[in-house]
Amino acid sequence: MSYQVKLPVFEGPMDLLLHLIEKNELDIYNIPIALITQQYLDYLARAEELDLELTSDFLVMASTLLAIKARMLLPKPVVETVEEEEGPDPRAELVEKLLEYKAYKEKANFFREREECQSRYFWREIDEGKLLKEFRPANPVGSLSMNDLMVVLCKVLKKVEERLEFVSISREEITIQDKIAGILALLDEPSLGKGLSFYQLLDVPHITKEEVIVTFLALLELIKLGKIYVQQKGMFDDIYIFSMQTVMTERKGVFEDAVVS
Amino acid sequence: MPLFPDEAKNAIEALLFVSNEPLSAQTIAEILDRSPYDVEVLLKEIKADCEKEARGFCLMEVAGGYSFVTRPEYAPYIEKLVKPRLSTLTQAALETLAIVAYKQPITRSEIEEIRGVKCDKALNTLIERTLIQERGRKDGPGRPIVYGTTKDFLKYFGLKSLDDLPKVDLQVMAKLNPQLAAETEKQEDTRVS
Amino acid sequence: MPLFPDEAKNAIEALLFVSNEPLSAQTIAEILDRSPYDVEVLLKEIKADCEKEARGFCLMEVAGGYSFVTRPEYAPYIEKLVKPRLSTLTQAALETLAIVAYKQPITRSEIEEIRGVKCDKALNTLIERTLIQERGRKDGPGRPIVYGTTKDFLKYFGLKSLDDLPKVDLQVMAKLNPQLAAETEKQEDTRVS
Repeated sequence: MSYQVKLPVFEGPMDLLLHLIEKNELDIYNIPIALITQQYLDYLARAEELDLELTSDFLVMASTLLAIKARMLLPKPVVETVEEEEGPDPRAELVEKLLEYKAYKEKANFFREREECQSRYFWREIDEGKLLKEFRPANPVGSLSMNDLMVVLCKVLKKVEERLEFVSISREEITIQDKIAGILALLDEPSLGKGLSFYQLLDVPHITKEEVIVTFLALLELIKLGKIYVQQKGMFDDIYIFSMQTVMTERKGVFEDAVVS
Repeated sequence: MPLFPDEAKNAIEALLFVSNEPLSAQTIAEILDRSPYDVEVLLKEIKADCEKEARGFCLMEVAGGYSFVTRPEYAPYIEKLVKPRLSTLTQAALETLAIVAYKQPITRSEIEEIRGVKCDKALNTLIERTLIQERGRKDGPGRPIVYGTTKDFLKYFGLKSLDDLPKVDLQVMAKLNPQLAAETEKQEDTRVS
Repeated sequence: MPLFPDEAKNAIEALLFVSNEPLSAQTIAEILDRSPYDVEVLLKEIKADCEKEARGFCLMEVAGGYSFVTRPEYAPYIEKLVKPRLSTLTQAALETLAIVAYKQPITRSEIEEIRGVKCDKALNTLIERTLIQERGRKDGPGRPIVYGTTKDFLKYFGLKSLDDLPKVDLQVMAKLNPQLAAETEKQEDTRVS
């Protein structure tokens, strides 16, 4: 059997949900969750029949809808007082999200209209090559140095690593011992001027939550052992870490009070 | 040595002619060594001249500055001359852009939270077309990249500044929602309105 | 449907305005669907208008056609505007240059793979500024063009040769990731899981 079915394509589960609400002329603040869930699941089933590729996000929303439906089916605790004192509506969070998404979806229309309107205005095409010939600057890279270029490269490479992180799912274990050794090694770096930045310490490619915690624990341990000294200028400022050895030898006396405290 | 007003006007026209970015009155003022106020007056005159004489182009106030652009009525002819414009943005890109525009600086996962779907592709398109750019990183674990709109964004949509964006009124929505409204009322005494 | 002469004149202005190359009367005539003779007449009128009104630009007849150019007396101001722009690289161009410098010879698609976004525009800018150049083609399917840095690049960055490029210091990163450095070592104590 071959029948042609045209299934509308949606930007995502939110888009589909909004469509169903509008199609059924429903009040977004009082969604009949059973009906919507049924229609939502119907759409997914038909999409599957038609071999339409849907992202996993659609399935996540399906489970959310089913969870809400289940909670709404649970018998409500008997409450004699007014409505407001009932538990929160299981739909509330979803409604809020739908409203927010709806607001931006509508704003997308504003941008579409502006785009259309602006497409009739044309800017002058500037021939940079010609200008360069006429007004050749002494140095087309301005005050850039090779170092700037290297920094840029490192940033780019870091982003590559972050992108690659999405595919690697290996679990890494980090020891506090390792981290302590790492931090001490960094503090030994002679180029280290005003101390080691705490933010930089955590600004590492593919750093995990676990590693952040270990780094923090390692710092606490080092403070306890009296091996490092930390300084923060003001609230939310970066925290600078100094090797206690360096502090004691270089600025003997100045920090002694702080150390003893 | 400052120029006579008429000459200054022509100099401004010349500057607008070679600039591929909207020029602010401030920039022009610095180059011509005149006050920004004088420059604003002259820019208004240039704008009026363009209207009066119905030239082929006009002065547009956009992205924090001024730029000469062709009149929209001649678009059909210009399209025959210049290479076709880039394709229009997809729905996904427009929705993503709307969220970035209103909630910048914002991370990718925050956008995805609102849209309910992955946005890597849309974000890449918007970055390639220089409508959005990275704006540093958010504090906190992972230090995710945050995004914001660019000057090209204002240019592309013909906006003077971000203030030109129509307001998103989430409060009206709250009022439409009896439940939210009730909650707001309950909290009224603890709030300063 | 041909335009009225006045409108045609404006349409010609619009065409001359957007084009960065001289336009021949013939080309304009085809676009506007008018005779080349009519167009010549209108071009003369536009030229006269520019002179009469002493605008910031004038119509110049050059080999191959007509082109709007800024008046030479405003060149000093234009220079002030344009020079800083011509000596600043965009973030995209900078990233692309850094990649080419360290990974040359490299193809466009290899650069794009690293940056994650397209970079035709950035490559063009860098070629225009003679910072990079084509360095032949890579063997393999499609035989893509490979790019490398130029002599000018070395000059502007004050390098004697490419061997002078500062080494990318990945050591700091490695130290912060001791588990990567000592990948093979087995350490069982004080593990946090």
